[in-house]
Amino acid sequence: MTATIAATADEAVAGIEDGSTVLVGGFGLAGMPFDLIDALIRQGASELTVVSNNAGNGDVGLAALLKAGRVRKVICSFPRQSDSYVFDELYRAGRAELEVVPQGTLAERMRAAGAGIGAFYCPVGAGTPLAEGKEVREIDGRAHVLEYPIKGDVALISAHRADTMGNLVYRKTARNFGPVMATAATTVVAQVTDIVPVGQIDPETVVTPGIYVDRLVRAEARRLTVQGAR
Amino acid sequence: MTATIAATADEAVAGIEDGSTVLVGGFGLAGMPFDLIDALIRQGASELTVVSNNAGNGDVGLAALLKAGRVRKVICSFPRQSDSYVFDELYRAGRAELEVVPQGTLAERMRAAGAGIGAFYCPVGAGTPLAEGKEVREIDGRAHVLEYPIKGDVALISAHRADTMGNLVYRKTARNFGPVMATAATTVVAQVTDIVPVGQIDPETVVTPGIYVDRLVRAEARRLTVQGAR
Amino acid sequence: MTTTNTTPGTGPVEHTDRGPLTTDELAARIARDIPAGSYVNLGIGQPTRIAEHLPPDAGIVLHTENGMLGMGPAAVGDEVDPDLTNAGKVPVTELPGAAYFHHADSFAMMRGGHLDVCVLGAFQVSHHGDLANWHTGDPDAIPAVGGAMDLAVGARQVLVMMKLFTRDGAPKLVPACTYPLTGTACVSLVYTDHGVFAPGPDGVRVLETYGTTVARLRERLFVDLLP
Amino acid sequence: MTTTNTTPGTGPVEHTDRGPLTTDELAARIARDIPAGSYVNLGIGQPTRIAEHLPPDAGIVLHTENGMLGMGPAAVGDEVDPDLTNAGKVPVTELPGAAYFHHADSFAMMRGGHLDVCVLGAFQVSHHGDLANWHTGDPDAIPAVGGAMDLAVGARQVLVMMKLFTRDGAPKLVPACTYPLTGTACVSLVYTDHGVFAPGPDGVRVLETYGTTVARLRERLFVDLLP
Repeated sequence: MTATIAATADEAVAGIEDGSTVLVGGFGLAGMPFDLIDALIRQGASELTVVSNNAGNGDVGLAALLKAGRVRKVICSFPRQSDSYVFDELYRAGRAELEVVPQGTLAERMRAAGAGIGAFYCPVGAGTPLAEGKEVREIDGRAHVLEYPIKGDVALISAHRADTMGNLVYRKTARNFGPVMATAATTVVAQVTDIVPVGQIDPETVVTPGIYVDRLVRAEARRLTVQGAR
Repeated sequence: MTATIAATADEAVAGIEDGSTVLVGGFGLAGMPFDLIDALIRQGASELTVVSNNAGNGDVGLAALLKAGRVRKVICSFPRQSDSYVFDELYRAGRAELEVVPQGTLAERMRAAGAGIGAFYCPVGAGTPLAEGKEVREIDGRAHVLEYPIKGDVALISAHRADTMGNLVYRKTARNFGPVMATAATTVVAQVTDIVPVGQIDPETVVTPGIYVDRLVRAEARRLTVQGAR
Repeated sequence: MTTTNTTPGTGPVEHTDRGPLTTDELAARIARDIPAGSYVNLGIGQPTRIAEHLPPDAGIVLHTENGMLGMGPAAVGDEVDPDLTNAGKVPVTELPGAAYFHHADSFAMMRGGHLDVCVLGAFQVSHHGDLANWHTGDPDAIPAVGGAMDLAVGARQVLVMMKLFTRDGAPKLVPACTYPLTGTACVSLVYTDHGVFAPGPDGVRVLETYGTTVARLRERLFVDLLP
Repeated sequence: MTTTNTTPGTGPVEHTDRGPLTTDELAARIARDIPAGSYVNLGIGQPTRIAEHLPPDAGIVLHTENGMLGMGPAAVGDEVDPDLTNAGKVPVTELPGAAYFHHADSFAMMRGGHLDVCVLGAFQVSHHGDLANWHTGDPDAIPAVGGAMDLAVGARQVLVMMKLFTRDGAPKLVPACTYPLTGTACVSLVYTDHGVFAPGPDGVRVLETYGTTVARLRERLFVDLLP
């Protein structure tokens, strides 16, 4: 069904249920849907499983969601950062579960969910602790780990521009996980800098077709400070 | 390694060996690399396995390659067309092997080859004759067929425009198999309408990054007649 | 999604004041069941004609598996562009809001369950919703499947558009397909000239009849029509 | 690909007229082995410094796994753009001929073997080329892998840039990694301050030494250095 345009971020995240799996786009600050995360904190859903590359920085965004006690489990590639103290404390206190997934396998598992692939054999991680307990098969003389899809109930992503049908384009490396997560969740919410009339995005350049996008909201102007933190 | 620009289609297809697996782009006329196929016929490699959506139309392109007796096996989704008489005759005479693969599985198997995925479980074809002899596994209550990658020695594709680094953009539905095949072959040869200096393709709109492209050649002007044939 | 105007529980609507549906009427009948705002794939052949009956203001977006959303009507005259065709390789046009993508992305979209509806022709549909539409089983036929199996598995609702009987009068809604299968238990609704049917694990529910009654269909079909 | 200037068969080149390589010299040494026209991923940390030593006219294209080919140097001043960073989340610039893509495509590119070279830091490398660079094994450490395992498996040539010994003097080129593995038998060459090594199924071949000799390295390492 075609995308609806929400008046506010609160409207855009309405209805997210306790216990949901929420895919959260972004890599560092680039592509991080700050408005939607803030709205999710206000919305109040708890016992969430959050799937994202990291587990939050400083006191904002995912870290704030974690600090508010809404997250039961984090599935990510790289929780440990110089300023990931919120997650670190919760994890050490046994109050947040963690599943570490190699970054590319994380992306590929979400792609599989979006692409109707039941499982796939992946060479990454074979022979390492991250393959423990997983099925391994030798294909063409190389060990492969069987990986299953990660499907979200909701995806919260950030894009550069949308048209009113929900077609999205991104900007530079802020593209990162957005296009993949948009395919992998039941309800996809995108915050965008700009919403333009249909026909104003060149069909050759659409990165996420509107079919994947359920709700759009204009992002609030926000001055991001770029940090070199990993 | 960065792309080289061939002066002629003959130069672009030089070195293709007997017995190679050749991925051939295009869907109908759209995206069909006619110059490269013609050059391949002149080049003379034989005992080829051709992977393409169809098995040739009329007397041109793939049909001409088949007619020249160079093809041992065709892997495709839809060989039978109103004007696929060349293939039909060879097949009925037992002079060409055929592996029929569902169209999306054909694309996904090539994607897997390009993406380093060892194999994947796919619901398409389960319970049908095309799953015969294949491993089947139930995942989430649904039967899935185990599918293996299709890797090419060479891919012959057609794109709209390239820059001198080999970055490619396509035009409309002529995009079809090109971007996937470009990831799935050891040597990728693209015929393009236009080769522009580096910097003249917007990095946000590149569909096939130059890393995938080995050889480029300008396409000859050609007046294609559009047919409604399937 | 409302797939029919028939209220569940009220039993089939028998249109006996008219004959069977013509192909054009059948296309219009199916078009009526496609909700506004849907993403839809219309299979090659007769289902293509459904497009002519979709209300232009309903915001229904057509997918063509060769790599496009927002497909417009067939191209005429100068609109014809060899680089822009549908899955049947017929030149088409592009509507505002269209998007192009490659084959792997297009079939990922389909297989991943993102299309609301696809409409396919069929040789046979079983009472449990198995579909046979790619191969006659003739040993001399050259097998060719195209995107049929991908579509059968992928769309949220797979609708079939077909005549209920072959030219020889044999039913095409059958207890078990005798032709090679395209997919198993994948068909949601079967739209035919004589009626609309919902196959399922328990058998076939009749939603509507045209120019006939459930009772008469019971005599001609070898499948259990649920009361 | 010529990975070293050392002609095979001539044995290791012992640079005894100088001390071990500085980090900067090591970066330059690795840069010298990267062929013109290569597609290269430089891991987070010290390998990033190799970029400064690549000849600008060699047409080497840098990949960053967060979704870009054609990455330029670190951004300064007004060039800083929050939407354009490298895998270490440091603001970078874009070179002509760049391309952006999403994470699944980026790691498909990596896993599919399309990158010619990647250079990674390491805690340990085994004599068979096993790599440990993601986890110290400290039970109190929070595990975090990022793209390390994907890179270790994907690039055609995985080069390691590391000091040969820890601050405590323990060798990092070892018979078997004691830290948790990142990948098995994946390292092609190990570039260190004291020498360049080629691990393999038969053991370690020494290609060059800096400020030391093969004989002296034999005394300090517990791996078999092939003659």
